[in-house]
Amino acid sequence: ACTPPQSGSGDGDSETLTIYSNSVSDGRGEWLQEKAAEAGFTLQFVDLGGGDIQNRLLAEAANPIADVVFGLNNVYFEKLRAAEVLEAYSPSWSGEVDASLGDGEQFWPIVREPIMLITNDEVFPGGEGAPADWPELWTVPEFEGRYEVPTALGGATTQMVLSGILARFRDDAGEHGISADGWAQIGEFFAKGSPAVEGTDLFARMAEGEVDMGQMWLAGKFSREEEYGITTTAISPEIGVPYAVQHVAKVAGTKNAEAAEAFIDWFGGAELQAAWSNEFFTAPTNEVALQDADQDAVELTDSFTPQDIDWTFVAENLDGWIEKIELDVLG
Amino acid sequence: MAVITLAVTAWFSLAFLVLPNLQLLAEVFLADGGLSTRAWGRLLGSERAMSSLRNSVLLALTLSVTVNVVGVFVVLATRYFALRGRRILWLGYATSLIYGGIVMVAGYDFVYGSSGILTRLLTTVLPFVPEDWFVGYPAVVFVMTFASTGNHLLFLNASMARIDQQTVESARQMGASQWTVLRRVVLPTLLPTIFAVTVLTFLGGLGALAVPEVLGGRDFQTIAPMMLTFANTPSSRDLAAALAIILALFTIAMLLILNRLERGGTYFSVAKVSTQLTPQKIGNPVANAVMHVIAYALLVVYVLPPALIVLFSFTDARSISTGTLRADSFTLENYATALLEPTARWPFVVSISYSAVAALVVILGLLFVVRLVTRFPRSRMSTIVEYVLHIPWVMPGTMMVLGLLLLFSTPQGVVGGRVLSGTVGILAVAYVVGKIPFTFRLLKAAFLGINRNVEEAASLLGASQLYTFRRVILPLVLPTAAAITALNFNSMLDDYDTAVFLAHPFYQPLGIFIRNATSGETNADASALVFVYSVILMVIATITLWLIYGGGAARILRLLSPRRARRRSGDALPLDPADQA
Amino acid sequence: MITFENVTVRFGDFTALPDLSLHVEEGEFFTLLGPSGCGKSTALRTLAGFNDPASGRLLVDGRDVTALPSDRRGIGMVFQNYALFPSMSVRENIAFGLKVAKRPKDEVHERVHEIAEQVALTPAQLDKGVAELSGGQQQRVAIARALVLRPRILLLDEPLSNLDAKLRNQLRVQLKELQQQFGITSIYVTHDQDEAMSMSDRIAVLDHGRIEQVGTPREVYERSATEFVCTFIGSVHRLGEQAVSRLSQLPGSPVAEGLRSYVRVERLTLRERHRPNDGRLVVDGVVDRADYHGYFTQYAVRLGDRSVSVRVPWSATESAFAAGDEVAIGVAPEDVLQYERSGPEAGA
Amino acid sequence: MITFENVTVRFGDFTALPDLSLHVEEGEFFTLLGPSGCGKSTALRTLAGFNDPASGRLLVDGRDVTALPSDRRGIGMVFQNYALFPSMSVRENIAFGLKVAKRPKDEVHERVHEIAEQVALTPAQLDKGVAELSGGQQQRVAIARALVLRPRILLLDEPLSNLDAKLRNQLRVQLKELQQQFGITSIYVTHDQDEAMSMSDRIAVLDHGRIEQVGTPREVYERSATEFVCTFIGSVHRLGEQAVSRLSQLPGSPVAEGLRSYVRVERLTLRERHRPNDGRLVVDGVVDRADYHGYFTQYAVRLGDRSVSVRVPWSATESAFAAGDEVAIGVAPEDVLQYERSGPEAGA
Ligand SMILES: Nc1ncnc2c1ncn2[C@@H]1O[C@H](COP(=O)(O)OP(=O)(O)OP(=O)(O)O)[C@@H](O)[C@H]1O
Ligand SMILES: Nc1ncnc2c1ncn2[C@@H]1O[C@H](COP(=O)(O)OP(=O)(O)OP(=O)(O)O)[C@@H](O)[C@H]1O
Ligand SMILES: [Mg+2]
Ligand SMILES: [Mg+2]
Repeated sequence: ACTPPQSGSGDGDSETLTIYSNSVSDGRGEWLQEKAAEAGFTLQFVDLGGGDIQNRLLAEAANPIADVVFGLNNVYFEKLRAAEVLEAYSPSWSGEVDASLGDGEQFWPIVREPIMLITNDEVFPGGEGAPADWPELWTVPEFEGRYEVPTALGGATTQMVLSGILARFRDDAGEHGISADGWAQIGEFFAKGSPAVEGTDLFARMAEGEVDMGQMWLAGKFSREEEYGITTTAISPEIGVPYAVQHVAKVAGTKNAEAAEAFIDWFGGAELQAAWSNEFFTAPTNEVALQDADQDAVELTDSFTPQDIDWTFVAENLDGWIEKIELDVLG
Repeated sequence: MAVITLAVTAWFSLAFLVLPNLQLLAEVFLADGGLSTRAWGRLLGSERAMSSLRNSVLLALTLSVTVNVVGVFVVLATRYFALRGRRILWLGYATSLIYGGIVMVAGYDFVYGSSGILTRLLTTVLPFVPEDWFVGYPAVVFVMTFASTGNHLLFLNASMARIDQQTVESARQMGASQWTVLRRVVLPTLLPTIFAVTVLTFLGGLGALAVPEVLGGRDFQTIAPMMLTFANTPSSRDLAAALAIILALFTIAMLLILNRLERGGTYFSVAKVSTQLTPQKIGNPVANAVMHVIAYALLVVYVLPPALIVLFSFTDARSISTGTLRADSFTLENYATALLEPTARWPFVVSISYSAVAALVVILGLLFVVRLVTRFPRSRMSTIVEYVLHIPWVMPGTMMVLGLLLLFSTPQGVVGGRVLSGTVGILAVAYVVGKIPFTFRLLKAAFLGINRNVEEAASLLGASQLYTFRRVILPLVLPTAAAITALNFNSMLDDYDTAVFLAHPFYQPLGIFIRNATSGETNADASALVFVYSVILMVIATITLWLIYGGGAARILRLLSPRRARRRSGDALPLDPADQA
Repeated sequence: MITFENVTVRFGDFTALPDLSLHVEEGEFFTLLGPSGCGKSTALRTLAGFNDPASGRLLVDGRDVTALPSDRRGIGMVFQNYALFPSMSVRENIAFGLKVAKRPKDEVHERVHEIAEQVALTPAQLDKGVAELSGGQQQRVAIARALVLRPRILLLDEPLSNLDAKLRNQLRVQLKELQQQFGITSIYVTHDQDEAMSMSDRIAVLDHGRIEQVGTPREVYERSATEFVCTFIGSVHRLGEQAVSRLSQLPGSPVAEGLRSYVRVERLTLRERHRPNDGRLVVDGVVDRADYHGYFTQYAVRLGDRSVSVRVPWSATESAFAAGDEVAIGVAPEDVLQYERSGPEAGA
Repeated sequence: MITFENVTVRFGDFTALPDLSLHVEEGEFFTLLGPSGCGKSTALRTLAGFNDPASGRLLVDGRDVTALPSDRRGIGMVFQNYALFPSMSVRENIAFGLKVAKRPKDEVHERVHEIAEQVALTPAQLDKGVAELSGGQQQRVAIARALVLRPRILLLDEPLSNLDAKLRNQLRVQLKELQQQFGITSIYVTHDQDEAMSMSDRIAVLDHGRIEQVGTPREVYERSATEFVCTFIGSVHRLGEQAVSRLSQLPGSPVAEGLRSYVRVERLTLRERHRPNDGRLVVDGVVDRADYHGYFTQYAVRLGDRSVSVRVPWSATESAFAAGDEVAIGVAPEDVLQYERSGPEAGA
């Protein structure tokens, strides 16, 4: 057991692609490796959270280790792009996706997923009496203390939720591009919520009756409902919900540029994306793949309206928002 | 040898302690060509930051007291006094050494939390007690106190073994009560070790993350989570650095005070030949009974949480989160998932290798450095070395690591013009760096307990520095060195924060693997898996401790080399009370 | 006052004291004398309560203290390895017992200074750490620490072994004075015969944990009960069979034949040859070497193939000899000590 | 062979050795004698390389070793506090140096046993831990550990202080033999005059880190260069002005008036009154106390309001006195030692 299970012959192996991703857990990595092997790629994943991948890529800029990165959302990719970590590449399937989801140059969309507010059906049967949109949480007195608010702001889901709320109060003259009212609102959001408990899942708390609602992403909702034996309903606000769109990109300075490009072409292609969707309940962005994709996943994903968010604006300001929330809002 | 040690220390410190941090600090503070002072204003203006900071300092100070009280008691119960069942007590108290973090909090939650055993008991007997009574400052202090006494158990025990029995006897015989002997004769001799563990405790309090996060409630949040967020947010790193500098000031103040107190004292036995301390009988029957009662009450406090963790690791996520057990709660599925996963073995191999290598390198290297520093305690060189080696304690881990990564992703003259990031070695370097202060501090305490004459005698007999060191000094500091190695090894096994940035793609350690399997962002709720991995880590940690304290290593060594088979009372690690039985 | 009643002390399978019985009177200055490793320290430590006897009882004032913890036996002790408290200054070491006894500050201060002066420690030394003292100074701290408490019973384990003759004499006198002044019952361990002789009321000679003789210094020296005692204390010369036989034939001689016979070297006389013999056995010899010892000279005298050492005190009336001088050694029959052939071979 | 050249050693502001100069010849047995705390150990430790001199040089064989690390000075040492390795058995302690020198196993074994026998350690004791030994046994381990290496230079810091007279004599002889046999240059620290007198080729008397006199034992004893040496070595009696004046008037007397004058106590004669005076000064007195010391008796004799102690060796021809006896003390003028009033007050 003294050689790594997936390595070829070690460092700089031209056959092996090093891929940074936050979406290869839950068996996705193994599945992909297998498929890739059939297609002639040897893959090695570095499986980290979105923020960690971003930080690692930034720090390694001078001597990149990764060849390809995928799975992060717009915000991260915007920041990576700004730091000139990525390299432009137009995949063979670039015409099959809505290029505006990405930047149309360096990173390209593969999967999209809504980030939602879910409510416990036991408390709000069939959504009865549940809030219709996020602001009701802190404006309607009955909900005070009944919804979970995040305490650690590093998570991708949390950042999407915050972006979804704050983006409504864009004011280029305001602090970090947000109006004073926006800051007051977000303050209320945190003040009236029930802080998340580290190590205890939202669903565990809902099962216990400690809270009745909180943030969740699509796939997470279904696996947890099963685990805790409770059913939930996702709110579908008029303004829409933030979509986390996962992208793929080639890392600037990769030593395996050719293989990386070939991989991206294969990975984002209709065939694999459809298979991925069927396997992992996702909605691909590749329009060609949609037909063969898991229709439930696509349908559910499409049942929400995408919130209109300027992701470049978010990427520019998100760090400032988090800093301000940490310092001045939480407490 | 001194010269070589000094040269290596200087090079290593420059390359891996000073430059990376300078690089990072420059990056964060010299943002726009000038020195940025933005961070200070932001922090001072933030009520939350200030109150968190206050809480952290308060916690650190409180723990410095409470942990010493409990820790000293624990050591007395297992090593100093002849209590019944000292071995059991030791094993029970030692459980705090094999687990930590969020799982430990969960363990305490099973006892004291809103649906915990004790809470249910309390609320039945005293209905007015609220379910969530176990929250805030007292709860945090309580849990962290018991969690932090492991250092006492190992290191104070080791120094206790070097006290000259006859000094205790002579004090007794001058009419001093057991209590007076303890307070006036025994404890003062242990001061370097007490100081060292106090520094550890203090830092542990300053950097407390999981416990206050979960148990602190709204009123008692500490600074560490905020620092972590800032350190991970590129544009806010100046805040993290500023906070680090503030904490560093507290730490340096603490170190200065303790170093001052420590200097000039004599902590080795001045007896011609000192006799080893044997456990003292407690004369007063009432005191004896009280001592036993407290000792065993503490045993329950110590053992219940980990016991419940083991128990709950065989249940599903729901039982864990609600703290309730039903007949159908039990499952082996989690273990199956954790152990049968085909790729699961490799991270264990990687982690154990990294931990072992780093633990050995750091202890071996620092043995030389500490010897140098304690040989020339008043030289300027020693002072500088000492403070430089403490850098990793005052920089937040993430920043340290990022500094390394940033610096070494371009060719650096200081390492022969090589690029280190992306190599297998850099993670090992980071591990070594991270363990330096802890190792340094405790080793220093151990060295202060050695009478210089012994070393002199060896050198006159022709022994080289190295030989003297190996055959004379080492056996004397071995108990401490072994304890440090064990703790270092165990603490690196599940490291995530360092590995996340530095791990080579092919050699990713366990921490990353566990985090991936169990993080809140995976689709399935994996809190049950967290328990399973914790239990597996507890098993590894226990094996490590057994190797070192239970005589396991000695047994294995004996098999390997019969020449060393005979163990003298002196080389035996006197930490395990069974040795004295 | 102090009684050892069949006390047995073991370390593992090694029996350090097999069945020791001993009685020390109130106010007595009692000395344990014996070869290194014979169990002197063990006996003291057992009395002080640091070794548990495997069997037997210890009585103090008729009270059984065998099970009493050491701090309640009211015994002071000076340890052979000093057992100073390393983390305390000299002053704190000495004041320790007084502070424990909660004496007022002024008194503590005064008594510490008083005793320090008596053991010749300067005020400057009082504030040093004990590791900064010389060996002899450390020993004096150990003495001061025990004496300052004026215990009723004082155990001293070679308290003067690291001191120079002058200080040693001075402290001997002081110890003895204190002992008499306060009526302290003392048990003293020393390897120094002189000390034992001059200070003790009685001496117990130990060998391998067993008592060979208990008696006054004079008894022990002049009427050594066993061959061991005779050869251990002072220097003796073993007489050959021929010499014994000739001595037994002198008029009025108490010397018997067939026993092991010794004479103390200082009782041997060294004269020029052909002087009158005063009723002694006289043997001719030649001086081999003369070792100057200040107030006496030790001569090695060759008698045929044997060498005998003779200690001649300085005396104005007798002349000194040099190597090569022809001399006569004389032995008076009443100076001969005789023993059954019981013990193992013991040379002079 | 060994030279201290203006060596100064300080501990903080305390100067333990101010400007020490000393020369020891090859093969010499050189003794440092002086009161406790005078700097004897400091001098040895400095030579061994454990104290850095603030100024001055140390030469061995003409080579400057001041900056040489101690393991390369080729010096053996017996430490005053033994400095045994606590984690090793007795055997390992003794074998340490041989193992360092990578001697073959058999040789190590043999030499350890040989030296152990010489210092009277049994094979059973060899396998004990050092803390399990008696004080004297520990000291013997320390001696064995240094001797087993047969160093060219050997420093001995009170190596026999914890041993009984018999063993002490035996080891003295062995030390001296080894020293002569292998031509080991030795510097010996002892507080025992006898030892110093009988073993040394030369003695240096130290006080407060300064050398008072260097000379052969006889020179130091009989022609003490300073008042300090005179009073430190042996026991002296200080003569009153009246006595000195009377002594100076005796026919042919070398005694001068106006100087501090001493006489060694053993040179005082104690007689019944009214016996002829042999050209001595005779003073009448009464015996106060007689302390029996075996081969001599120490008398405290009252002369008016002063008390004088007189040491009378055992002698068959002179009778013993008891307390209350009327006696006469005699002083011969040639036994008087005289000094300028230079040093501080030093009583007899
Ligand atoms: N480490 C030290 N720090 C300060 N002072 C010291 C130190 N070591 C020794 N001294 C002082 O230096 C003086 C000389 O000490 P040294 O040990 O040489 O005496 P010594 O002649 O060997 O006496 P002894 O016969 O009592 O052993 C003493 O007054 C002692 O207090
Ligand atoms: N802790 C121990 N374990 C084993 N044996 C011991 C222990 N302590 C003493 N002994 C042995 O018991 C015997 C008596 O020791 P003790 O210390 O009483 O001798 P002592 O008469 O004081 O000798 P010394 O004059 O050398 O100090 C010695 O042979 C010693 O080796
Ligand atoms: Mg002893
Ligand atoms: Mg000394």
